[in-house]
Formats: sequence, C-alpha cells, structure tokens
Amino acid sequence: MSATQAPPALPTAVSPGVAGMTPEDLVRAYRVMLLSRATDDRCLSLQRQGRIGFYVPASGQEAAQVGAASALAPEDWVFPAYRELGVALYRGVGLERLIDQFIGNAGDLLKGRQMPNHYGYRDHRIVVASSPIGTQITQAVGAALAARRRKDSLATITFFGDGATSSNDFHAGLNFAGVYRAPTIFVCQNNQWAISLPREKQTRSRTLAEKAEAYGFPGVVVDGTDVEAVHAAVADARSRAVRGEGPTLIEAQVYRFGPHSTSDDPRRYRTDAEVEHWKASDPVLRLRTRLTSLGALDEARDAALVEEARAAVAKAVSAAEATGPVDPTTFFDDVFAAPTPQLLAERDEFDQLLKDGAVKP
Amino acid sequence: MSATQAPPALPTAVSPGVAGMTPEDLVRAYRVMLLSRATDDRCLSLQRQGRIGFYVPASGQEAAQVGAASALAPEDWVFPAYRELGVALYRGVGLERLIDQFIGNAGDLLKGRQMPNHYGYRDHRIVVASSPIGTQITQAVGAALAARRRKDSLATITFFGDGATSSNDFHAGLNFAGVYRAPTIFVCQNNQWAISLPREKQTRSRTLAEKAEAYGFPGVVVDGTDVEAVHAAVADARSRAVRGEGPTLIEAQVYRFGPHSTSDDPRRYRTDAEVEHWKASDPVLRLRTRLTSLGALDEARDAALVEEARAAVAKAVSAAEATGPVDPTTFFDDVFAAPTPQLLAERDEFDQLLKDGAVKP
Amino acid sequence: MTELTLVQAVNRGLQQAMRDDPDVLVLGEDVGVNGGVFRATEGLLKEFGEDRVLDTPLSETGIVGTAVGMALYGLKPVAEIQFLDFIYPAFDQIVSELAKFRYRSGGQYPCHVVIRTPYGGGIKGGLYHSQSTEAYFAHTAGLKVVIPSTPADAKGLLLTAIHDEDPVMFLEPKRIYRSVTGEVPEGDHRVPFGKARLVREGTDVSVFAYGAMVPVVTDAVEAVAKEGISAEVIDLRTLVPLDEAAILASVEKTGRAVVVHEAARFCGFGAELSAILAEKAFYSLKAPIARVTGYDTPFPYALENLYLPNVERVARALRTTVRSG
Amino acid sequence: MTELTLVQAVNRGLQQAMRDDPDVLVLGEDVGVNGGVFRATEGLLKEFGEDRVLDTPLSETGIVGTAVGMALYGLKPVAEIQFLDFIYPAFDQIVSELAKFRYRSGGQYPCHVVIRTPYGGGIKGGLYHSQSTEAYFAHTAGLKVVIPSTPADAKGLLLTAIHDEDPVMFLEPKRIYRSVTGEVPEGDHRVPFGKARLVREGTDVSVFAYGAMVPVVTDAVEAVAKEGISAEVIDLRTLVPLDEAAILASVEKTGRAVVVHEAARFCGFGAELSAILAEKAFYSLKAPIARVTGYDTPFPYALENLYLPNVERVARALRTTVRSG
Ligand SMILES: Cc1ncc(C[n+]2csc(CCOP(=O)(O)OP(=O)(O)O)c2C)c(N)n1
Ligand SMILES: Cc1ncc(C[n+]2csc(CCOP(=O)(O)OP(=O)(O)O)c2C)c(N)n1
Ligand SMILES: [Mg+2]
Ligand SMILES: [Mg+2]
Repeated sequence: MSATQAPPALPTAVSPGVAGMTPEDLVRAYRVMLLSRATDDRCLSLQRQGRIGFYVPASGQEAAQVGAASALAPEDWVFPAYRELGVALYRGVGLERLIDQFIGNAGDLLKGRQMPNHYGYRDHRIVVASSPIGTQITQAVGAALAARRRKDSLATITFFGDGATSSNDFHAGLNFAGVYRAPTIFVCQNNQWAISLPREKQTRSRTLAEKAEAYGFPGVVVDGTDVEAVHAAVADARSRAVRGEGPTLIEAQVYRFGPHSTSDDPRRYRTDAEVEHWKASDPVLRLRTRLTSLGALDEARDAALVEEARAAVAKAVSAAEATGPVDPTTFFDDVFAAPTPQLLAERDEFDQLLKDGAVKP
Repeated sequence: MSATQAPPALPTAVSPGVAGMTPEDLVRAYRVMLLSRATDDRCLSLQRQGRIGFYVPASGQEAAQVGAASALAPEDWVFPAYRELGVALYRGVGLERLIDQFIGNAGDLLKGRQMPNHYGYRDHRIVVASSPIGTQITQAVGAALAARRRKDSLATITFFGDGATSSNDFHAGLNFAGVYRAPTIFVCQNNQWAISLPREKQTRSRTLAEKAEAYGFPGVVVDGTDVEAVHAAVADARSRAVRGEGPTLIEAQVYRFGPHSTSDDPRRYRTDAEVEHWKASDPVLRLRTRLTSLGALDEARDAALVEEARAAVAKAVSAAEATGPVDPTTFFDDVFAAPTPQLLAERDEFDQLLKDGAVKP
Repeated sequence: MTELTLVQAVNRGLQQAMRDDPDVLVLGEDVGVNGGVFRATEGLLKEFGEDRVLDTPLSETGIVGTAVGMALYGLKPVAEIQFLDFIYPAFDQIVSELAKFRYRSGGQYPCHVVIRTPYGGGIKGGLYHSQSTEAYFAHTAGLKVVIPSTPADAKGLLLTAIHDEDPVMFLEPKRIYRSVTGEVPEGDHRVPFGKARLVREGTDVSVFAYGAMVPVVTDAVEAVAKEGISAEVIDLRTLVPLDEAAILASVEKTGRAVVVHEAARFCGFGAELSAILAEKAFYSLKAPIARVTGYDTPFPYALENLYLPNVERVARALRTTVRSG
Repeated sequence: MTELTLVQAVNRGLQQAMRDDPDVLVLGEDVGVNGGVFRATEGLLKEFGEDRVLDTPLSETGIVGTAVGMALYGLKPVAEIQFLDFIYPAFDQIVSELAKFRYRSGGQYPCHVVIRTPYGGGIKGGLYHSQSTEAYFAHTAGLKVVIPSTPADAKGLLLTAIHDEDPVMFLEPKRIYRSVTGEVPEGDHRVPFGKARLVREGTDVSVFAYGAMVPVVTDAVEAVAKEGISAEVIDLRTLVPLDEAAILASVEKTGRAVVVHEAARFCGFGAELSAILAEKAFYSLKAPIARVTGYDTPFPYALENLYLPNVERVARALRTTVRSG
C-alpha cells in the first residue's frame, strides 16, 4: 500500500466472544481522545513559544491508543514507545503530571531526566519509555513471562510504530513470545511513516500484521481510526493471552496528522493532499459521528466536552508552569540504588561548583 | 517438526527452466562430497590428537553445500558461516590451504589469526567467516547491491544455520534484501540443532522458509540431503536474482551427524537413535545410490574415489604439518592498511620481548 | 574559500567526494528525500540519485551490515547513523565485523566504511540524543576515530576519511553544527589524520580537547589569560590515530595538563591521555593531571548544563593545575 | 568449605541463589539441557525446571531484552551470554536500557539483571572467543562490573551480584575456569562489592590486576621477589564500584604502580587506573606508571601467547618501574 493512496478495505478483527464497547465506554473514550488532541494542540504551540523544548504529537492515532487502552485490565503492564499519549491519559495519568514531565520541572516524577513524551508511571503500570526504537518489545515479553511465573493472570502490551518492525527487538521479541507463548499483545501503530520513510519502503511484506506468521502466532490488521475495532481486536488478543493461547500482533492502520516531532518538517517528504485525504478518517470525527448516531452526543454536549478538554489542558499547563524547576541535588540519584564512592566524589565536586555559582542549571 | 521425528515430505523446488545436473556434474559433486567427508573424519581425529586445536564438522550437510555451490557462477560472492567446507572445496580452494588454516601455520593466508574453519579466500570469492552468528547475512546483501551498482551481473549467496534465523542480521538482511530487491540467495542449512537447541524451540514458525514472506519474497523448503534438489533450488534462485527478480530464501533440511564442534558432546542433548534415523538419508550414500542407478558408478570406481579422497587428505595434512609456524612479525600487520604510531610503538616493544625470549609463540 | 557552518561543511565534503568518485555512496535513515534530520545530506539525492543515496529501513544493523558488504565489494559507503545514541543495534557489525575484517582475513578483505554520526550534548536531547561514547570505539582495535571541531576540519577530515583505506568513525559535534562558522576551502580539501591542531600556543599548561569542547576550552583559556595564565590548546582532531608526539611535546614544555571532554569520566578518552602522560611524560609533569568531563551518570535532560563542562569549570581546572606542584 | 574449580563455584553460586530465592532464574543459550557450554549451569534444569532455567533461541538481543522485562516485573534474572565476544547483539539493551532504567524513570523502575559471561584469552579461541572488553561496560554509567579471580570470590561475588539491586556485568575468566581451584565456603557466601583483595603485601611497587591476570601477576611477583623486589598485589574484584581507597593507599605507600590486564591497552581499564593515580596520588608517585596489557590488535589465534601478558612481561615491568625515578 502506498502511503499516498487510500487505506485498503480492512478486515476488522472482531471476535464474537468479546464484549464490545457500551455508549458509556465510547463517551469515556471520546473524552480521552479529545483531551489527547487538545494536549497536542496546546503543546505544539508551547513548543513554538519555547515553553517546552520538544514535543511528539499523537494526533490521528487517538482511536488506536484509546481503543487499545480501553481493552486492558488495570493490572496489565504497558510498554509504550514515545507517542502513546492516549494510553497514558486513558489509564488515568494526570495531565498536570504529564506537562510536568514535558517541562522537566520539580513535579516531574522522572526528575527532569528525559525529553518530553519519554515518560512512564509505575502506579499506572506504564513502563518508562526510551528513544531507541523497538527496545520495549523484548522487555514486554520478559515481563509477560515474569507475570506468568508469578502466576499473575495478566497480559503485557507493547506499542510501536511501522518503523519499529525493522528493529532487532521486534524480531527477537516476537520470536521469544512465539516460542514461550508469552501473554503479550503487540500493537503496531502503522502511521504510514517512520519520519520521512513511507511504509512501503520500510518493508516489502504485504501487511505488517502478517509478519507474525514468521513467529508462529496470529497477526491481524485493524482500522486504527475506529476505536471500537481496535478495542475488539485488543480485547480478543488479551483474552487469548490470559487464557494461555499466546501472543498476537495487531497492526492498527492510522495516520500521523502532524510532524514526526517538533523537529520535523513533514512537507519535505509528503503532500498536503495526502494529509487531507487521511483527515477524512480523523478518529475523533469518526467517533463523534458514531456517538451522534447512537444518540449519545449532540452538538451542545460535544461543544461542552471540547471546552472541558481545552480547559483541563489550560489548567494543567498553568499549574505545571507555576511549579518550580527540578532540584539539582537529585542529579546523582538513581544511577545506582546507592551511590558508589566515585559518584559521591563527583557529587562533592558538583555541589561545590553549584555553590560557587560556577555552573547554572 | 520435532528433531526426533522423520523429516516431512518436502516439496522440492525444481523449476522447469533450470538445467539439472548431468551425470558428470553429479560425479564431480560426489567427489567433492567424499573429500569433504574424508576431511571431517581426519580432522576430528587430528583434533583428538591435539594436532589441530578445534574443528567444526560438516558431515551430513555435504549435499546442501555442494548442491548450492554447483549452481553458482565463479563470479558470485559467497558469504559463509563456519561449516561450509563443501562450498570451499567445490570452489577449488586447495585442501592443503584449508589444513594450513586449521593449523594456523605459515601457509595460512589468514596468517594464523582465526580459529579453524573460520576461513575465507578472496581468489575464490569466499568472504572470510567470523564466529558471531548471522553477521554475514546483511553483508551479503550489501555486496549484492554493490555488484548491481557496478553493473556486474552476479548473485551473492550466504549460508547460515537454523539458529541464525533468530539473529538480528537475519531480520535486517532479509528486510533490506526485500526492500531493495537485492540479488542475494539466502541458504539456511536447517540441521535441526543450534548446538543443543532443537529447531522447534528456535522458533514457532512452521518452516524456516516461510519467514521470507515477512520480507515480501519467496522462501522454499528443499531436501538438503538431495544434491540435485538443492542445485535446482539454488539455480532457480540465482536466475531470479540475476534477472532482477530479487532474493530467495532456501531452507535446506539436513542433519548434523557429528558434534556441533569438537568442544561439544551431542549425547547430552540428543539420542543415538535420532542420529541413526537421519543417517538413513546420508547425502553421500544417497548420491552414491543415485550415481549407481545412473550407471555412472560401480563398486570398484567408488572404492577408488573414496581412496582418492582419503589420499588427498593425507597428502594435504602431511604437507601442512611440514609447513613452519606463522611468522610472529606479522602480528601487527592488517590492523590498519598501515600501522599507526601507537601500533609501531607497540610493535617495537613486542619485537624486543621476542628478541629477548621474554615471550614465546 | 566560503564561509560555512560545520554541518554545511560536512554536506560539501560529501558532495565533493561523490562528485569525484562514483564509488562513494551514502546510506541511512532519512538521508535521501528528507536530506538528513540535520540536513547534512541535503541535495545529495537530487544530484546523485537513489542509486547512491539510499533511504534505509529503520535498522542500524542493516545500515552498517549492508555498508560492510558494499565495502567488501569495493565501494566506499558513507553510512549515517542518525544519532550516536542509536548506533548500538549496529555495534556487533562495527566491533566484530568492520573493525576486524582486514585483520581476520590476513589482509585479503579490507573493509573501508565511514560511519558518520552526530554526537554530544548541548541541544537539550536528554539521555538519548546527547551521548559521547567515543571511548568505546577508540578502545576497539581496527577503527579510526575522528572528531572535527571546525567547518574546515569537518570537510577536510571527512574527505580524508572517505578516501582512507580503513574503517572510520566520524563523530560530528552536533551542538556546534550551526553555531560555529568558518572559512572552508573549496574542492578536494584534505586534512591528514594523526596531526593535532595547535589552537593556541601557551607555556603554563596544556589543554587537550576535541569536538564541541574546543570552543569551550578556547573561551576558558581566554578568560584565564587575563589572569596571567598562558595555556596551550590542542585540538586532537583524530583520537585514533592519536598525535602522541604533539601531546608529549606540549606537556614536556608546559609541565601541566588538563584534559577536557563531555563524555563520562570513568574510562573515558581522557583516561588514556592521562595514562600516556603518566607513562611517557612523567618526568616533565609538575602537577596532577586534571580531567574536566561529564559525570558518571546517564545524560540528563533538564540539567544538561550541569552535566557538560563549561567555561568556568575548565577555567577552575586551569587555575588549580597551574597553581599546584 | 569445599575444594572447587572456579566454574564449579559459579555453578554452586547459582544453585544457592536459586534455592534461596524463587525469583532467581537463569536464561541463555544452551544453559538448560546442555548445562552450559562450560557447564556453569549444569544440574540447574533438573533441580529447578524449565520455568526457571530457560534455553533460549539464538538471540542475545532477546536474552537481555527478556531479562530486562523480567527484572522490571520484579524477578531476578541471571542471563548467560555464551562468550563475551557474542554480547554485542545485546549491547543496545545493555547500555541504552538496562544501565539507564533506574535513572531515566527517576527511580521508579529499578532494573536488576545479572549478566554472566566468560571472557578473556588463553583457550586458543582466536578473535571471537578471547576478548576482554570490560572497559566498554565500566565506561557505561549505571552498570556494575565484577570480575572474580578465585573460586571463593566467584561464588561470593556472584551471590552478592544476584542479591544486589543494580545491573551487574559478571565477567568470568574462562582461562582459569578449571585450572584454578580453591576452598569455597558453603551456603550463602557473600563477598562485598567495592572491596579490593590484597593478594600479597609489598613495599616497592603496587600491581593492580583482576581475573585471569591475577595468577600471572602472582607468579611474576614471586619471581622478582627473589631479586629483592617487594611488590604488593591488589586484585580489584569489582571495577565498578572501584576500591579507589585501597588503590590510592597502596601507591601512597609504594610510590610505584604497574597495571596489568589482558584487554587492549588503548582506552583500556588500565588507563582509568593510571588517570586516577596521576590525579590523586601524583605527589606519591616516584616513577612512570607502567601498563602491561594486550595489544591494540584484534585477538590472534596462533599467536595468542604473544598477545597475552605473561609472567616475564609483568616481571620486566616490575623491574623497570622499581628501578626508575
Ligand atoms: C534505534 C533508533 N534509530 C533511529 C532513531 C531515530 N528515530 C526516532 S523516531 C524514528 C522513526 C520511527 O518510526 P515508527 O517506528 O514508525 O514510529 P512513529 O514515529 O511513526 O510513531 C527514527 C528513525 C531512534 N530513535 N532509534
Ligand atoms: C552471536 C552469537 N551467539 C552465540 C554464539 C555461540 N554459538 C556458536 S554456534 C551456535 C549455534 C549455531 O546454530 P546454527 O545457526 O543452527 O548453526 P549450526 O552450528 O547448526 O550450523 C552458537 C549458539 C555465537 N557464535 N554467536
Ligand atoms: Mg510510523
Ligand atoms: Mg543448526
């Protein structure tokens, strides 16, 4: 499939035994998707204004993320890449906490150590993201095997992009998952681009989902702009996983509406027409239409929800910007459980420099 | 398939357009296979006697190796693992040259730098092997692309084991080959074991050949104990490659009769019965039977050929053992095209130690 | 001569080499249509075509493994790794294969690949867009390691690298990709390997640096000059081969040494410089050898200015070293 | 106490840890049915079952990535890499992930994996079954690096490693896996990290070594003792954390230092020791610091005895160092 063409008709992976989403579920999902979109819009402008340093937008991929998150149990472990805002929000990570991370301030649980979007929250069973592509994939398999060894009935889920299917960890992770029948759900958000490389130059396989066959387990393609379709596919994969039937690869076909990150200029490699084409299946609009047709939403309520999201973002940003900077004395913490003598000596040197004003944050 | 069971009935990949092997071709292949087997037998005993340090036998895999080599053109480049004795012999690498390498003596073109079996001969377009599993696979793709850029009409071929299908380079190499339609032939000698790990614990895919689908090109399974079947599959893959139709993965099903290497004790992980079972399809015996049925071989001629091989090995071993040790003054050569000042200083130190007898080879 | 930024100089170097030698080609992630995420390969696809400018799938294993195969065949591939932090999927190909091909084949198979990659901090890149791990490569026999600090050197060392016969790790200080500009000679400008650059002469102390630390050191030296300290600044340019003669000569003259790099201290490249001096210039040394470096922590995001050696840290080390002994 | 070889001591350490703590498990290539290619995991599959002794597919990326995930969940995986030379496919997981999890998560996600792997030369292993690249790991913030040289330490340091809270690279000197035997305490014997072992007291010169070089150094020191040279031998045991106090105290006493390792010299671990001494023991030093190391070439097969430091090379360095200054 060329990224410049329409997405193909997709076999949606709904399996009969899996409960669908109720209208209430869909409204909940919609609110999270609105919040995700509003966060993107605001953060892109914060970045342009120099108020945060960098940003990775999720717009266009909200249904895939929220649909997947809504099919999980709270005890499931999530191994994200860097673009899964919808998952974090759905699992209840506070928006202010996230903005704290984007700023890297004193409220940031990660102590200002990582670039924006590279977060993780143990309380929400979201493992902390890193930049190297694909590395979370094998880790998700390891955690799944550990859970099984502990007799914890849960699944692990990992998110990654179309580009990540070329990574070493994709190959190793899916192979180990196949061999050990790990209770892991692999969600590939195929957003058609890995920075400037279109999907069809990433690999010559017909779909990304079919790569699962090389590891002896099923792969399914799902319309990632349809929150219910994604929910169903993930719910199905999850029940297979916890029943001991092994892993599943889900390819959610989506499109990245914005730049790869705020460092990227997508007009260098793709046309506006292509973007417009895909915006016709904007997942937020699709869900709005669906909710309206279900009678669960009207224009007034929708406007209120949109405003609710905007206001929540504005509030979180204000609060986060009012929070002080990260404390430099945390600099040497967490390299090890306890600092080594070498680190203590470096810390002394560092403290002196700070005290003398020879270095400034 | 369990390594303890019979191999399945295999779809043999003979394509109509490809010329088969004439009786003369088969006799040539047979002689190389006998020579390979005789080398194995002799070297295993040389190793037991401490006359060489280590050895990796190829027994059981001769038809796969010779069948593949016989389908190549001299200008094709070979990227082997460490077990492809049959390929080296078929391409005319002198036996004495090989034994020189096993000993690491003054006749060794590699200057005694590598363990036995890790050879390579530029004149024969055999790239020098290394131990890390799989690394030759991406390299074969790179060379193929380079040849295409130079407009050289040839293919590259790379050999690797069932275990190597789990390596990073398998994934990257096959993916790049698919994307760029590289003229590369991937030959996986599935000998059922990666040291002590049986094939079915290496990966859960039904066959190894089908992994090619994940990269968008064909994979075929071939009976690797049948020299003609392998020849046909490789010849077919080669013509596709040079016609610009891209890569092929060939899974040659074989069995390793001996230990993984002389450091290995296979009785720790597999039964004698399994070995015996597979010996029924000993590739040397199969070809003997075939040649006999073609009228190209009788008992007397066969005995003569066996003796010819034995004698050739004996001669090469004697010559190689009479060759002096590798020259220590070569120690610092070939780190770079020309030694750096640091290396020159180390060489001075080294020369002094040698001169003083403070170090001995 | 043209006034260029460092990244423009890299770009001109690539263009020059590709114009002069049809065997030179470029491969990596986003190097073609996008012109590289730092624009180092801008314009190359248009001028030289898909055949010589390969946008690759997302696999550093594949990029380097493919480049190795191309080099074995006789081409001169220049592989771009988008950030040094992302080179590790290719580490096996680099240390096990690329570095050892010539040696392990007894000289039959030279393998000349240039791996270009931006490295270092100062761009608010956090843990994974900031690291300086040149010591890994300098410790690996068979690799040359080059780090330019000026636009002219960026072009001149890159052209030397591309026409060299050995594998070269070409580390580009991304922090000064655009902040540093300078005159760059036109044409096939070459700067030899193994010749350090004397940035500034001095008599009291020798300072050794490379890459993005060179401007920091220069500023620090200017600052302490006002206090009467005369520091000699040497830009190493190539860590392998190292210009040991220049290093030893300088310390024999000054008797004091400060080593500056942004990489973590423990087992960093500065340790090797100290070790060489402690062995071969021992009798000239009048004071302890100081190291001003990054700390032995992962690279932090919000506090990166506390991690990186700055002018004041270097100046303090210069003062202490000159006053000691 | 039982008399064991070094590899047997490793085996007993694993067994002990697995008996004491159900969270401990072992994974790697050929570790189960085959008991490990060096038999370090012999008997474990039988005693603890497939659930805790995982024979893995041939992927170091998979082994370490899986172990990292297990550790995040709370288990204590001990991953075996068959030879240190084959660790590079896992290098990204080690340096980018394992080493940085605790830091990058602000302490939320500790990640305690022990990676055991045989390293070093002396078994006629050529380029790829002989290397000593401990410096790569020592340079990586967030990793502890442990190298035992006796059976008792092998067990004691391994048990400390398994019950530590940080990632540990546990490098086993395969050359002395069977050639060295010694008394090994029964039970949960622990040897603390960061405490060097004083192998032999001396007054004229300090020798620092670890792993398979310790017996070589001991022999050399005995040889020169006959010539009246009194050398102090310190076995570092853990490179990270390093017992800097012991190192400095020794050199403050002797005034002279020789560093021995089989790894390549340039940017090897010895450079860090030299640098520490040149900075912190400068005024005690009476002679240049000597390094006796492998050379900056790939590791050769037929000529490995010329590559590895031997008794005579160490003895010569001791003589020169004691006579200098
Ligand atoms: C190992 C590695 N190589 C390169 C990069 C630089 N990089 C960051 S994101 C990206 C593209 C990722 O594409 P995909 O997996 O499709 O995810 P998406 O960004 O589209 O969500 C690249 C090449 C990286 N982070 N890690
Ligand atoms: C990266 C790497 N990991 C581990 C090893 C150790 N090792 C050597 S051969 C081997 C098994 C290879 O199996 P396979 O690919 O099936 O080839 P075969 O030996 O059966 O021909 C292993 C694990 C290695 N050489 N390289
Ligand atoms: Mg993508
Ligand atoms: Mg095999």
